[in-house]
Amino acid sequence: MVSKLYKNQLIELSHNPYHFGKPEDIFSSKEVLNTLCGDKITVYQNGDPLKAIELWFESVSCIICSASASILTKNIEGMNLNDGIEFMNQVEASIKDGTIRNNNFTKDLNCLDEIKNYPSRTTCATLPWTTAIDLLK
Amino acid sequence: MVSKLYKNQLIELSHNPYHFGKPEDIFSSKEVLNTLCGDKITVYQNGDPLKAIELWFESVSCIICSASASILTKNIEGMNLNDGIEFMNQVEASIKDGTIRNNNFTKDLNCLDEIKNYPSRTTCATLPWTTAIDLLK
Amino acid sequence: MKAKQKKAFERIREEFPILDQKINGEDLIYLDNAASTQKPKAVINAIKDYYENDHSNVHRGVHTLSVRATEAYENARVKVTEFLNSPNNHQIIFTKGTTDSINLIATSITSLINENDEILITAMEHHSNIVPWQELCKRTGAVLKIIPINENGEILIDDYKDMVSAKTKLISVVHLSNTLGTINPIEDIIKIAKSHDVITVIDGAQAAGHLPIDVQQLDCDFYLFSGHKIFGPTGIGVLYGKEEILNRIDPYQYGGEMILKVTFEKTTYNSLPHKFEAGTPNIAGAVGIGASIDFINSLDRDLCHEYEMSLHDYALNQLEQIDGIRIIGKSSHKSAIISFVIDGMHPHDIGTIINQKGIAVRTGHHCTMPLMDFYEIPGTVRASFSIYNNHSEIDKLIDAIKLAIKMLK
Amino acid sequence: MKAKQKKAFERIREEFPILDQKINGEDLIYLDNAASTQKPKAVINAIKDYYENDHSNVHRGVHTLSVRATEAYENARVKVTEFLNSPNNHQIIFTKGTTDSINLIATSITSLINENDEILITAMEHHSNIVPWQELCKRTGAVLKIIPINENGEILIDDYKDMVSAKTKLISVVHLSNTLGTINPIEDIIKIAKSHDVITVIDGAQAAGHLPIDVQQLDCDFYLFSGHKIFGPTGIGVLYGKEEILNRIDPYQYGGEMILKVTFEKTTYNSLPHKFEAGTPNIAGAVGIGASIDFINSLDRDLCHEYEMSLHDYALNQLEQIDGIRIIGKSSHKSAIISFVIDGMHPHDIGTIINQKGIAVRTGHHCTMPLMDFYEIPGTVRASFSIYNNHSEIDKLIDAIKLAIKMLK
Ligand SMILES: Cc1ncc(COP(=O)(O)O)c(C=O)c1O
Ligand SMILES: Cc1ncc(COP(=O)(O)O)c(C=O)c1O
Repeated sequence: MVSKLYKNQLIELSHNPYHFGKPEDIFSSKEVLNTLCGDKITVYQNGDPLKAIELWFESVSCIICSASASILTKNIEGMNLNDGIEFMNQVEASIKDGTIRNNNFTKDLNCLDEIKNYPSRTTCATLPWTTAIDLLK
Repeated sequence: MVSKLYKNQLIELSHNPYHFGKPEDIFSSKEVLNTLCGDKITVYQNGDPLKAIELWFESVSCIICSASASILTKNIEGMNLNDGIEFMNQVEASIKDGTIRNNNFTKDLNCLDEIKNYPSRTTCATLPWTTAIDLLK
Repeated sequence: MKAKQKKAFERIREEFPILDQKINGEDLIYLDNAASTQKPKAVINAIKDYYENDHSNVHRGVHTLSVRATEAYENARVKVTEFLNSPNNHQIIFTKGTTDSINLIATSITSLINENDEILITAMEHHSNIVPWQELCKRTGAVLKIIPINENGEILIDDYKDMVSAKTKLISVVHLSNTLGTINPIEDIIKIAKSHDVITVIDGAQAAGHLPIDVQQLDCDFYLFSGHKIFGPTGIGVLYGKEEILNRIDPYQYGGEMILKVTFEKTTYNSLPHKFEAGTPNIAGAVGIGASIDFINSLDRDLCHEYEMSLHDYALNQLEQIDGIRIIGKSSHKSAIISFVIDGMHPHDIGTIINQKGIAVRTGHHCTMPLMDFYEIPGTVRASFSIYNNHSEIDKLIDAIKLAIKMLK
Repeated sequence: MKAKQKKAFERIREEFPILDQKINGEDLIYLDNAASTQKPKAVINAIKDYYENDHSNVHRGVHTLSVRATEAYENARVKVTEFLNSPNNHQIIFTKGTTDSINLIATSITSLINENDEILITAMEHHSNIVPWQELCKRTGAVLKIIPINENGEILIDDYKDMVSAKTKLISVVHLSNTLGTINPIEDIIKIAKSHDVITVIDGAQAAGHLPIDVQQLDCDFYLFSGHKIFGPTGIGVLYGKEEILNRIDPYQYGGEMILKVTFEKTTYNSLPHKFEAGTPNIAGAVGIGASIDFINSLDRDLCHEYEMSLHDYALNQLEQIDGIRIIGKSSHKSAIISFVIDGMHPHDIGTIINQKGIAVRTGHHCTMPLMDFYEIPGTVRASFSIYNNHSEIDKLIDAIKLAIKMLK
């Protein structure tokens, strides 16, 4: 059922996304288009790149993409570079495989699990993660 | 039946075509390829263009085309320009329509009648006529 | 429209096997007809029959199957000739689709275009009618100019008149906009172009299935459309061109069929239409497009248009009552396509939710990104209607949209 | 070949509905397989099923039919990937056919070719593998060189070695000659080319249906073939390319699908394979070629080859006993294609007469005019065999040829 995908939690997140907007001390940024629909997301790395990761984002995008970006910026906060990249790679792969729940991610990632039933929307969910990986690598 | 098409008369004609070869006093000539198969025919106008028509031909072609060319050079011989072109236009149209027998052509043209049952071969029969019309016009 | 006539359209629906299925447990409601139409049995069977009885390679063959395949292929050309009222069969070129047709023109015409020549398109074109011209301009140094539109989605004809000049070499315009539903006044546009000796290209991808086309009356130089949008198969399209210009432009692809004689030193090209049809053609595709034209000819086209517009009006009326909705494309001369956005909601989310109710609409930029930029939106939800749709499907569409709004609020 | 195995091939014949018919009152004997193969039920039904259940436009759509159509289309790509052992799905581009594939390469590679660069082809190429290169040479000032063949119809490899040099930019060679039946030693040809950094293009139009292809083992840059010659539909073909070179060459056609972002100022292209697939693709065609690959995979390909060659040998043996016959193409490494001429008789006349007996052979130049010039003949009669042919059909072919000779003498 589609209501499983569009859970309140996801919609809430997309309405009040975490770290949405341009941060003050941009170290680097990456803008990417969703090849599927032309939607746009920009991920910003804020502050000293040698310190713990802090990401922000701006996007013109659907709920799935915005919520996924919000989950990303929230979860990655404070990780170091290597852990952060490993984590993002894991999440990206798990969204594609539909194995989010099989991992020991924090609970707020579970709302990305249902996307496995919507193959045309997978990219919407993975886009923030692939963009951030590209940005930080 | 295919034996109706490949009548002895037609095969004979193709083996001993009338006015086959380069004439001595070429006034003009036209070489044309059969778009269907790449076969080639050259029609020559011999002698004084103000006098009665005399056509010759050379070809690398199938029996249908060679015999048809032979019938052409034989029948056109001695006509004046206007009559000749009218005659050739009539024959060409009749081959295409399959109405050779409905016209008052000389009997030797009748062997081109059967071609109507072989749409892939129509061009083989009409090629000498269209080439000659182009040449004389 | 009379009840009896509406009833007739119910019977048409039965011609389309695909429509008789459930999606997510609900009856399929297919409102994505501007992207691609569904196929009636007659088209599917024509393709099947062709392969089961007559297939062979065309032209050049003397055996019976080859003759039959050639006849099947060339008969399809005759059908297209009549469909467009082309003066000749050989002015009909079979291509892969509208995109292929436009690329053919934009490439083959290269040698006729000079630096600083101007090429006009409009602000509402499909990417297929933008990018090939951008590339032509890159190659030749010509300049691409964009005829503006108004908020309603109508071409500004006065601006167009001002833009057209001795420098203008070619104009390419969509007949019926796939995003806005606007039917452009191409008769006027062509007339103005002709008075300046401008080559006219009409993108009929959307129009051919909905409006009667008469290329001689239109007097355009080129007219293009795709099989898959007129109830025909994928992989086949049409390019109509005036004889004089088809003879003047270069071949597009090279190979078998399009040659008269090949030596390693020199190659002579074949006459129309073969000059533009290199290689083994899509024979079954041509047979299919022929069958789709027969299907269209079996219908009362005026009545079809009236029926589709009754669906359009019925839907539009209800949509306009929804809070926060904005209709994109309000031309006074429209076809049965409705694009809209809803405040604060992304088209994809709406599309995904209403698909749960079995409803297929298209969401996104519809390959008209510059048009999205003009309206400052990322995309729209687009419902496009065909003769097999009905009024109760629209009621369900409206309900589903309301549900989506509730979920996404 | 064992009788039991032969029997198995009789069953294969039943898979092909078209074969069960009379032509001029006689059983159809289809020996024109090099021009186009017939289609098994599985292929015809796959196309029918697609249109009856899953059709929609692909990509970009979020509704169920669009997802299904996209999956059907992309699954076909996966099947081709495995069929050719391509390292990646995105190295498989769907085209209209071999001719389209070659034109794509010859156009998109233009910017990599300079004046006086040399392009090599062989004396036995199909027009589709000649004319696009002639045109590329015209455009760029490059020089087309022809690798000679011997009387048997074999490439002179030593001459080739002498011709290849630092100037050589590209070589395009047919894998299996449609006229001669010669299977060229493309492994060696590619190795030699690679040692000179020459781009290698293999025309696999005839080979793909008869020989197992492994593009990684071959190490060619491009490999091309057509659906309609491997039991698949018309209007669909394949271009395999190495990733590096596909990224380096320009797009071929412009429009929807192949773009990432379009503004009137600037357009950004999409990644592989989309970069080369502008417009709505031939979705049903892709589904059909996928089904034809499944069909081929269901067969023992070695056994098929052995069976076809047993037909070839059986026919050749009897043909050689006919007075005045001349076999064109006597390579020691051949596929099941036999071309021949008969003294003083035109191939078309022979073809027309044996068609009376229900036999379909191809007659003419087979789109290899320069090869006809080499043999100084206007054309040949060509019998080409497939797995659904049988030995008694060959007996009838021989009888019919003898009859034709009698009639034409
Ligand atoms: C060797 C060869 N190359 C190329 C082609 C062209 O293939 P298509 O006509 O399918 O584009 C053919 C088919 O006739 C062929 O036999
Ligand atoms: C207005 C318009 N032009 C061109 C095209 C391209 O057609 P195709 O994708 O069939 O090549 C389309 C279809 O999407 C269209 O709607």
